[in-house]
Amino acid sequence: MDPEERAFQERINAGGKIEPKDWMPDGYRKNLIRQIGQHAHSEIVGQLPEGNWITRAPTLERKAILLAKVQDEAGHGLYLYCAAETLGVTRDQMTRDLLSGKMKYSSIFNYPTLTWADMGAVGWLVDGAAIMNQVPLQRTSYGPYARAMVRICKEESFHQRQGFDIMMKMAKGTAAQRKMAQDALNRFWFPALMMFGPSDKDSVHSAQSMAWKIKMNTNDELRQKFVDETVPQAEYLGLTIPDETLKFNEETGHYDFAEPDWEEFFQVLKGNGPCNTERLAARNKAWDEGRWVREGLLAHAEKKRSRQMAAE
Amino acid sequence: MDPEERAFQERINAGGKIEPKDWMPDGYRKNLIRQIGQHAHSEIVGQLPEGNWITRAPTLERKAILLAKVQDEAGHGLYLYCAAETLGVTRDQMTRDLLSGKMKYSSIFNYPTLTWADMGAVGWLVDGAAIMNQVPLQRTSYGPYARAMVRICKEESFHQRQGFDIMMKMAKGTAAQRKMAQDALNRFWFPALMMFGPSDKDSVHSAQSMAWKIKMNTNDELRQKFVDETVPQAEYLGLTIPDETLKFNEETGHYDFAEPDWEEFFQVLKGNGPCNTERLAARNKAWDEGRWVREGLLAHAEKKRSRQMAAE
Amino acid sequence: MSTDPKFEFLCRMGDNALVLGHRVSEWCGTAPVLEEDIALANMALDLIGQTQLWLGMAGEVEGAGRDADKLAFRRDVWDFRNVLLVEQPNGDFGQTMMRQFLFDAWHLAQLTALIDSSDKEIAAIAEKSAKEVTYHLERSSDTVIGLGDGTEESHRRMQAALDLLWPYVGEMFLGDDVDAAMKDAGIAPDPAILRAGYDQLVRDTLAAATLTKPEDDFAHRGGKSGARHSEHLGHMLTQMQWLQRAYPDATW
Amino acid sequence: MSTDPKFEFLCRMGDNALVLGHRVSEWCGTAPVLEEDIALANMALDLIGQTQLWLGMAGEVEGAGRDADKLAFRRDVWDFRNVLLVEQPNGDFGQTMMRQFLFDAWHLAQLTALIDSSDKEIAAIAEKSAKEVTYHLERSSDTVIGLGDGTEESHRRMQAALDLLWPYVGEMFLGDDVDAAMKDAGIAPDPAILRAGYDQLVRDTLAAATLTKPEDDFAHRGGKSGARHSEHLGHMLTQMQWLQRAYPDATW
Repeated sequence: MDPEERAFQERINAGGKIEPKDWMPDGYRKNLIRQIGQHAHSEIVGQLPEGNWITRAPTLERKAILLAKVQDEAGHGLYLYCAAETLGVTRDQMTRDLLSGKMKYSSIFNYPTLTWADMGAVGWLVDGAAIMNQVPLQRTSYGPYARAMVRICKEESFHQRQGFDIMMKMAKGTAAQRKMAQDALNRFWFPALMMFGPSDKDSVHSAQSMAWKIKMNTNDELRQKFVDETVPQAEYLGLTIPDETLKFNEETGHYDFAEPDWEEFFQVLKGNGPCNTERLAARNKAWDEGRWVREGLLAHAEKKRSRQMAAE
Repeated sequence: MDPEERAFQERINAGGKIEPKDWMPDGYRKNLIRQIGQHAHSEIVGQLPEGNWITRAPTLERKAILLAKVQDEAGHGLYLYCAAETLGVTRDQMTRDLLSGKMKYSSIFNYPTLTWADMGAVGWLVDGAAIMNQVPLQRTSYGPYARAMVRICKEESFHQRQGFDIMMKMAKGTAAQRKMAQDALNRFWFPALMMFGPSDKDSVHSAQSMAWKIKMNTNDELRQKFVDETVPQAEYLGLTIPDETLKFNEETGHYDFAEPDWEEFFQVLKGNGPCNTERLAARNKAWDEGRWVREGLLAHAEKKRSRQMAAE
Repeated sequence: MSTDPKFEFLCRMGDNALVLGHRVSEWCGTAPVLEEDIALANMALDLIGQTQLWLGMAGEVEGAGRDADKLAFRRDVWDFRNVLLVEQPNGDFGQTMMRQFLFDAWHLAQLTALIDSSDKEIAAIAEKSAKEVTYHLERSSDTVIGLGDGTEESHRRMQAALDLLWPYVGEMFLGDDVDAAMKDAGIAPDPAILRAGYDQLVRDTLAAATLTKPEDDFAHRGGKSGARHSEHLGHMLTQMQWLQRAYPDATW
Repeated sequence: MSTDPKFEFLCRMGDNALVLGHRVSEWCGTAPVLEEDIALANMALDLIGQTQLWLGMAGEVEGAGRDADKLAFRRDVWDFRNVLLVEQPNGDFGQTMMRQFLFDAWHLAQLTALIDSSDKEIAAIAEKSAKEVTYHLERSSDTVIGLGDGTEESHRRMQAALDLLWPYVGEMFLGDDVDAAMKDAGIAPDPAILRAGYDQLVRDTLAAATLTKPEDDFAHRGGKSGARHSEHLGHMLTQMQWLQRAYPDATW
């Protein structure tokens, strides 16, 4: 390790923040761009499964809450793109990489939302899992990223409560609503567990990322924490987690649970999730059909500028 | 009148049929192309307001009946285009004239279908009015047209009965269904009366067309006949015709009734009906988006032909 | 008139907000740029909030136990009282923004007049809403100008949107018995008096946008009276009302 | 298995016909040529008729008083048992015809096998349906060939349709407990045994169409078990079931 690198690492070890103008190793920059960009893309693509139910929301209040939530996600996307831009990449470039399939987004959004209870399950489980990942990132070493995460986490935990509230209404509702709630839990449980990524022993970037504090906990730690927090919530709702092996382990003080189907996880990563094709197609369509708008507004701004210059 | 024309008119007067290869006056040909083409276009555009409810039909049987009806309309369009083609115009040319707005279709199809009861009202009133117009045309002087009308009339009267059957189910149904039925009658009554065209004194082509037997009755005669037949049917259904002046006239033996709003009629003709823009847009979209299909199938047919020739 | 004119009037205000809010919310996640996604959601949220106020008050005036949700999710097309303009489909982004501008310009004038309503509750709703709609109009007119005076393509699309939607403008200014009753009670203005100011604003905006107002002022009608909506509204309701219709006994 | 496998099986046959018939009927009045409008309507009509037979029988087997209409119009997504392929959106005409071909080829093989079913009623429905589907397959394969081997554009579009839909083919051949029970009872074939003939037919047709079968045979699943449909089905139901949901007490 050369002296520059050593100083960098020591600063991180001491709990200092790295800021955009500071020197940083190429790998740190690249990894952060990948990680923040992927997170930003997840917020953007994540609008789609919930957007799918906005026009079918059952009450005006539920529609407003859901719409505000999806709007927050767009806002999170915006903060995160800004954070990534401080690392020398443009939002346009990242968007192109998303649309071409070169950059990824969280696989969870390749699962479909099929009933209103899914709006509850997404909030409760998906946002819940996201928060597990994100709360420690408020202490991440890169300043702009850490600050974006502070804002995001505040809103996400609000979303999670809203999701749980939907689940509660469903679980305590009519027989059909209870059935919907259970069905949603059945479909989202394992995909939510997958959100923490494969077991650490199979994870590529982990060790270096943890040293750099752009990853704060191992995947397995976070997954266990999520299970431990979620199981009692499911019990409270009167819903059954679709895992017959699930059991509290008195010795460890944690729940033992079944691993998700990692073969499915890798298929989804490869593009074979239930909705990969549709999600990317939807984003591409929005982008392509919006081109004339972006070009039109740009042309107008330029005309305006040159008219002003001519007048001066 | 020159001798050829005189002989032509005498043949018509004697009840003879004119066939495609017979001599005919230019005006006769032109008028027929206009009339048959317009009728064909009406069948085609007429698919749209009913097509609007196929995906919302309330039972499997109702869906099948409605779909079969719309399919019949496409079939009628086909017969009529064929009849018009015997006069030396192509279907493609007529289609282009429809799509550019040069040729007309029946104004009734510029009214929207807003509830399931409209499927009843369209069958009962619109097909009912169409039959009034078409039954006499089975005796029209132009052979191919007369023969097309024979086939069409048989199916149309079947459609009318189906429409009446829907109205009956609605009128004898729940309070909401009765309300729908009455609302449909309210919206379709005057537009149906308009289907016979303005009063004969204001009609341009009438006298010559009647002499040529391509028009068999005056507009007012047919309208009166329609009212006389329809009023008792409405009474049978327990529905109220939206005309406070409607009254049986003991002296004439006919119903007296209010004229439709001819200002509205001319606005619809001009393109200002509730759905003119949408109907033409829908037809243009279907035609434009179908271009690659037509071209593809044509190219394949040519490839096949040349492969066969090469093989011979 | 079969029903209370005040109830009718409140439904008109509420249904305009409900239907346009729904249309705008259909854009969710598919706007041309992220900032527009956020702005469209904001507008939809404002309109949903206004819906709750207007229809909530309508339900109280009616006194038949229907709240805003019941009115929004359990009426069929013929009971809707929104103008035809707001139920027209989104089309492309330009068509959506043109519809928004043509409505906002009327909406703000109407709300501004309603601030002086003899009915204090209506005046209060109008005051709150007018603040939001001031911002809507600012955005929609800016966008109409930006895209009208943008590229050749954006200009062409905006002119097409204007030509398509102009026949739906007139309905907002046509008065009927309900409007007469509202005017007599000092509750709402005669719709016709809003026209001159509207025309002026539209003229200025279209001039800046280099767009040409269609010559024909023919006006479709049938939305605000409920006599004849377009075919689009029914399709919107199949989505909007689905859950309430499928599970009438549930609470959400 | 929570329900009677025969009921499940009949729902699968019926829901395939119901959902595909609905999709095809969405084309009404908007096909590329008049003759196609008529042909598509014919196909939809056949499928609706088959739906009535399969779901009618399902209702009888269930014995809970549900007839074909109740099953079609009053179940929510999770109770539907059609394969994912048939609920995919129409896309362009090429995508519609590719979906049709990929389904028809399986459908005819399945129906042909069902003619030998130990259940006489199923055999009778299959025999009637097989005649109709023979004609469907003839048309859809001709169209796939004609458009695949047509212009450059039509070839490109058909290849894109094939690439898009191929991942939905596998599900038709995946067996489960329901299929095993049907096979044991001599009611229906093991789905897997239909694959070889299907692949042969598809290979020949795609060759004539100058199209290339995707290499990856990955198969989406979740439709025929009902475990996870696509998002499209729910949207279809909002339209399909609207009237029955909005007016549950009416007869039509």
